[in-house]
Amino acid sequence: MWIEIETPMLANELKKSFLASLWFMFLTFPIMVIRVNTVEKIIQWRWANLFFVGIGSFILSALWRYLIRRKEQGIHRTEVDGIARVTLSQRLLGDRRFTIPALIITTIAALVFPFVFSIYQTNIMITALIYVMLGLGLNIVVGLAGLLDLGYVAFYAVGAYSYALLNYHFGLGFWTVLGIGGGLAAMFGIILGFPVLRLRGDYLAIVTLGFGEIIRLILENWNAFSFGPSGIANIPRPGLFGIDLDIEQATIYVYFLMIAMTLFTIFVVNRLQNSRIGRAWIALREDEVACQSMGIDKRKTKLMAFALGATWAGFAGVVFAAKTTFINPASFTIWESINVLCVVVLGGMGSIVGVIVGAFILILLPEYLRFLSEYRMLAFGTVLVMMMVFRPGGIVETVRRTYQYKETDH
Amino acid sequence: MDYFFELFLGGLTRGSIYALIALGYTMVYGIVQLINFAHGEIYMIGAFTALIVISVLTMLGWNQIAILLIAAGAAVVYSSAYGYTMEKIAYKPLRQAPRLSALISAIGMSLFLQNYVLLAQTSDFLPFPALIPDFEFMEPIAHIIGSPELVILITTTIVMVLLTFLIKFTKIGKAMRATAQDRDMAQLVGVDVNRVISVTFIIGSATAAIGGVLIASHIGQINFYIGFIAGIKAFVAAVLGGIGSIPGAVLGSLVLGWTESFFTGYISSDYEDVFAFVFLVLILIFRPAGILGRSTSEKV
Amino acid sequence: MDMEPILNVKQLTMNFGGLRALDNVDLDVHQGEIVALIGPNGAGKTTFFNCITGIYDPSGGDVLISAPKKGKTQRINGLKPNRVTEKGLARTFQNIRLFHNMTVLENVMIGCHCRMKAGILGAVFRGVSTRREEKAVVQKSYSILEKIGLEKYVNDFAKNLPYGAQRRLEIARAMATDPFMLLLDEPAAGMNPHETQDLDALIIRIRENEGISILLIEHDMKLVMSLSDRIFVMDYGKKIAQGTPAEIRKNPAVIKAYLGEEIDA
Amino acid sequence: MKNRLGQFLIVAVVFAFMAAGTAMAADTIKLGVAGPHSGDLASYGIPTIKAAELVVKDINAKGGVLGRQVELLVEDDVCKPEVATNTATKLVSEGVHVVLGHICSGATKAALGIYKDSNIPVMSPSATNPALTQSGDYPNFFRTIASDDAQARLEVDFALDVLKLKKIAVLHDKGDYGKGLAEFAKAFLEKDPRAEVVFYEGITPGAVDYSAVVQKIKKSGAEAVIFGGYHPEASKIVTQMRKKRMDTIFISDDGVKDDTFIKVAQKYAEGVYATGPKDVSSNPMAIAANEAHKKAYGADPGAFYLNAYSAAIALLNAIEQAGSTDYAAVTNALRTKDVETPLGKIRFDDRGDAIGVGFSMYQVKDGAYVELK
Repeated sequence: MWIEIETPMLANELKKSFLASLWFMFLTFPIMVIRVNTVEKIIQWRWANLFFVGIGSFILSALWRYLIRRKEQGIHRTEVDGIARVTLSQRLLGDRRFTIPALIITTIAALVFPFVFSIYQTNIMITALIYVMLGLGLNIVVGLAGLLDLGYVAFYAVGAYSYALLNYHFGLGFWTVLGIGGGLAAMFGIILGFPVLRLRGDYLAIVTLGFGEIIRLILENWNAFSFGPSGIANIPRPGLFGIDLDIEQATIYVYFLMIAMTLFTIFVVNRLQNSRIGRAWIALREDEVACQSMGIDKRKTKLMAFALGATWAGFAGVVFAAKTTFINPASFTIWESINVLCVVVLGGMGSIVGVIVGAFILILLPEYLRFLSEYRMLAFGTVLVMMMVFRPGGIVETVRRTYQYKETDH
Repeated sequence: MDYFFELFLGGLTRGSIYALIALGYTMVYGIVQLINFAHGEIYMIGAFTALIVISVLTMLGWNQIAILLIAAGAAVVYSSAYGYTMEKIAYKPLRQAPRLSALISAIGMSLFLQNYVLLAQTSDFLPFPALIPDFEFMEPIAHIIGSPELVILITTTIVMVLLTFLIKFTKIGKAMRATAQDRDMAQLVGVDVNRVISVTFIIGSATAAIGGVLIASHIGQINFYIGFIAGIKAFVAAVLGGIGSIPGAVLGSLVLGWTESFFTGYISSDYEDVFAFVFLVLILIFRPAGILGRSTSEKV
Repeated sequence: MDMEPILNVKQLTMNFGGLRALDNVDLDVHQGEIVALIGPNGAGKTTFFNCITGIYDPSGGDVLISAPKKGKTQRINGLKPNRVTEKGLARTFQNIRLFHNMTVLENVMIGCHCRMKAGILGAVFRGVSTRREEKAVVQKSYSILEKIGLEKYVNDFAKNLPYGAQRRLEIARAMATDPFMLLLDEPAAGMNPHETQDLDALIIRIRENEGISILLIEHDMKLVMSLSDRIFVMDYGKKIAQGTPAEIRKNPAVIKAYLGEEIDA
Repeated sequence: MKNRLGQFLIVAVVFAFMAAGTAMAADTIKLGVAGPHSGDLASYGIPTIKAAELVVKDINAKGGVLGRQVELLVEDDVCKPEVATNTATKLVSEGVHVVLGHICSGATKAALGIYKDSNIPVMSPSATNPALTQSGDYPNFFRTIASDDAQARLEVDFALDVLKLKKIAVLHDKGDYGKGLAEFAKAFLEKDPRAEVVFYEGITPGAVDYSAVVQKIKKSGAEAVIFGGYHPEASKIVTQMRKKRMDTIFISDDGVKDDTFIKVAQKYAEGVYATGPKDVSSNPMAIAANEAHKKAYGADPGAFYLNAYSAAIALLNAIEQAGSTDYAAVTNALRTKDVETPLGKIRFDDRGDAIGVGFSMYQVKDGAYVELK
């Protein structure tokens, strides 16, 4: 809808935009206009930038205020009506006329994808699917149980290194290690879970962040164990009954493997979410004290969330190692944890569809934003802020399940 | 014993460097309950602004001391302006939103600012001139503690005392404490919460800028990424001391500095950071709210 | 008739640092009773609840329970809240603590948690027994909502309920844990007279129909006097009186505590 | 629904043919260029693109290779292994014949498997990890830079033969490059009876100070420090050592042989030793290449520019010599035929290392690196 702006208001708007643009010109002046090179002792003046900043911020500030007003009006309307606003995404997801064709199209697209598009596209899609898995796993911890985990990448690393190392030392195959990797990650989840049982919110965040860093630093320093920063190369791709696959076939194989595993993840996570355990997680997120007083074992529930969340990262790690065929600690930095967290929050915490959408946007967008080249991360940061400001609940907000409670009419 | 003493001093310097950044971090957290992930970037912008001003003025052939003062002033003004603007854009619209959303917004801001400086300036390390001269009277002990270290120590102490004074005894400080306790209630009794939060960000950013200039001048080089690394360490230090507590931030920073220094000195620097994090976890197991943090058991 | 009290609190003491919030408080509740705990603000009533339900670990004294049908007396202080709930004591909260972003039905289903068995494998494979259990829990929760009169909200988010309904939902949630005794912390706070009346009837119904005994903290004296079989009065962490509503009404210590010293002077 | 599915399949098949068609119809020689072109390591990758552009422009102007024009396909890998595999598959699916890259060793290792399976020769101007050539895992890999162990060898020999040191501390930055180098240095020192390693540790890059480590070096009584890593850390350590009035000799690597190091450490940089590629400033081809860069881009070339320039020449020359883009023929030509490059006349050994490319020792004298003969 368009908001009517009257003439005195328009003048006011222009004035506000003008002031904003002046402010940003002041703000960006030293860094945008002057470029110093203290090595060569050169100073470059780029006055044109000041002009661009001025024009840009004038337009953006007007747009910004318009969007904020729209958002506030939306909230206001909800309050007046007293009815929770049903978002478009929720409506679509609840409508079978939409979901069934959408599912069919997605299935067909997924099936023909590797045959239609190049191996490069398929490879990116595999990465995106790995992130779907990671996102769904982290969603258990953050989205459902409400435990802010900034060290999720540790479990991913556990999975990846268990495949690389077990294969290197004992020649264990992909399928064997897939189970072991998931199990080991779950174990690490519990190891992390114990000391943080008592911690809340931001304390939890920093400890988990530390845990992630500890794992990475150990992998980096303990050469005898992990081959240190130079990493492990020549990790075999997953085998298919001993058939030798060339790179293209192997990629397609991994792609379908990943599709199957993603479906499996969605299936399991969905079931967990709508079970006794899933409800306990959500209750834990909503109110820890009340949750305990309703007879839920806080420790057990938290540990289960950490373990089950970590398991998926373990699986994803094994696939990652098998797909990349080379791993080193540089792939498991805190930015990776942040990336997965962004997948969850951007997509919509607690929502499976949201996480899937979030993963595709976050992984595919930068890949297809390659034309932006060096402006890529700048754009990414901007998108994160904008998303949160204008849609703090994420792209797809959760729909709570409704139960069939009337067996017989009463 | 000499060795111990030198490690002690090294840890003290390192700790007070962390403290200069952690102070602003903890202050913003205490009042807004937001992990301001981009605080490190404000520190970095302060350092860059100072470097730019210094380069320009040096080229114009100004007097050394005038340059120092103007550069520090510009860094403070610009960092505060960035902090203020950042709050208005990325955090204010999210006051009522889930806290995780605000955290993601902060991460987005951090990424944006890093890349903004990277693109507008350079990805390379730039030499940063030593602003603090080697004092005459420090000469006999210069091999143990240098003049820049001394200045950092003194500045950290002053900033800590000033912040404590500000929060405990001034009118705005009272408003800050009220806002920290209960934002809605503070608003009801006539505290201009928006203004209080803006002022908090401005002061927090100003301390980051002072830190940026001093530390950059001590280390001698900067690039766009220094803020992130320093920010994480300062965050750890603030949590260690009890996030939200001003003396806690300093104590946490010093403890972290000493921990790292002694661990490196007596064991190995290979696992320095691992140890720092393990130490943090241990402290938090026994004191879940940090060393000086009051564990606010929720009212049931 | 079982003569042993189902809840027997002896000399319960709780210290917070130097502050003694509870000082040798005794209290007992018998099967089928409605007992009220009253006292001025800050008397230590909620602390008393917290000590019984495991949220605090009391500094001294005993909390003994004897579930009506099992008959054995157990000491429960120091147990975690969830263990206390499993033993059959369920509570509500003074400051409403519902699971706001869950539906009304789910809130009640959470109450059933500790009476359910399904684990991870059950959740994933959703076998016959799990499905049967889920179905039973949904039915049970729905019937509790009907009893409390909240069935029209069943699929609404808890946070969207009117205030009075939220209070009642807390009671429904607590009932879902199959307690032999309910501890209600100011259930009528913030309710209008009409809602309070309904609450009065509801509490009576719970006792009559479900056989659940009630211990409640309440400031609404009209409600307390009409509902309670017995009343305990606390002030400054000490029990200052106990007796039937008629006795309490006349007790000088109680009058003093409520009206302050100046009346005497 | 069925009808629509049919339409979709038709479109899909058409697309597939088009994709295949474009790959076959081309008759240019495709030279892939991969490396970090964005992000914090971009400054290491971008000079390679410029080198490739200049070489290709030059060769195309002279009629191309085997009479075919050379086409550049430039892809970013941000130095991350997982991105590098995407980059590599993209280049492979676009049908590259040879690849110039990648820049970082980790990314190179991750990508090499993919090129190997597709029989594509790869030449890096900068990946110095020894395993790349020495493990024998990558027969398709070549490089125009000496490997880390050669550098470590030179550092150790210099310390022992020229400086005659007895007690040496080895330090690294825990990174792929620095730690790899330090490990070699340590191993070489331990094998030699003339000196002992009194200290071996890693420091955390980006830390605010290194006083504890410096203190520890002082306590260890080392006469010299061999440091594996980059200049930002090196300048901090050297400055801190000198401020503590330690005159411990500082020997480091190519990552420190950078003018920024001298600018940052200033007076404290004096006397520091660092290894770096042999000085080729008198080679006429190098002079021409640098001139071309200045003319085209108005600035001095960046990191690994000459290595990349030489690699591009070597790759295209090998195709010319082999008479086709056939994998066996091209790799054979690389190994057997000498080629004139800005780095001198080079050829590649069986493992893929360039013969005739090496390192020299430099020392900071009066604020500049000077090659020691």
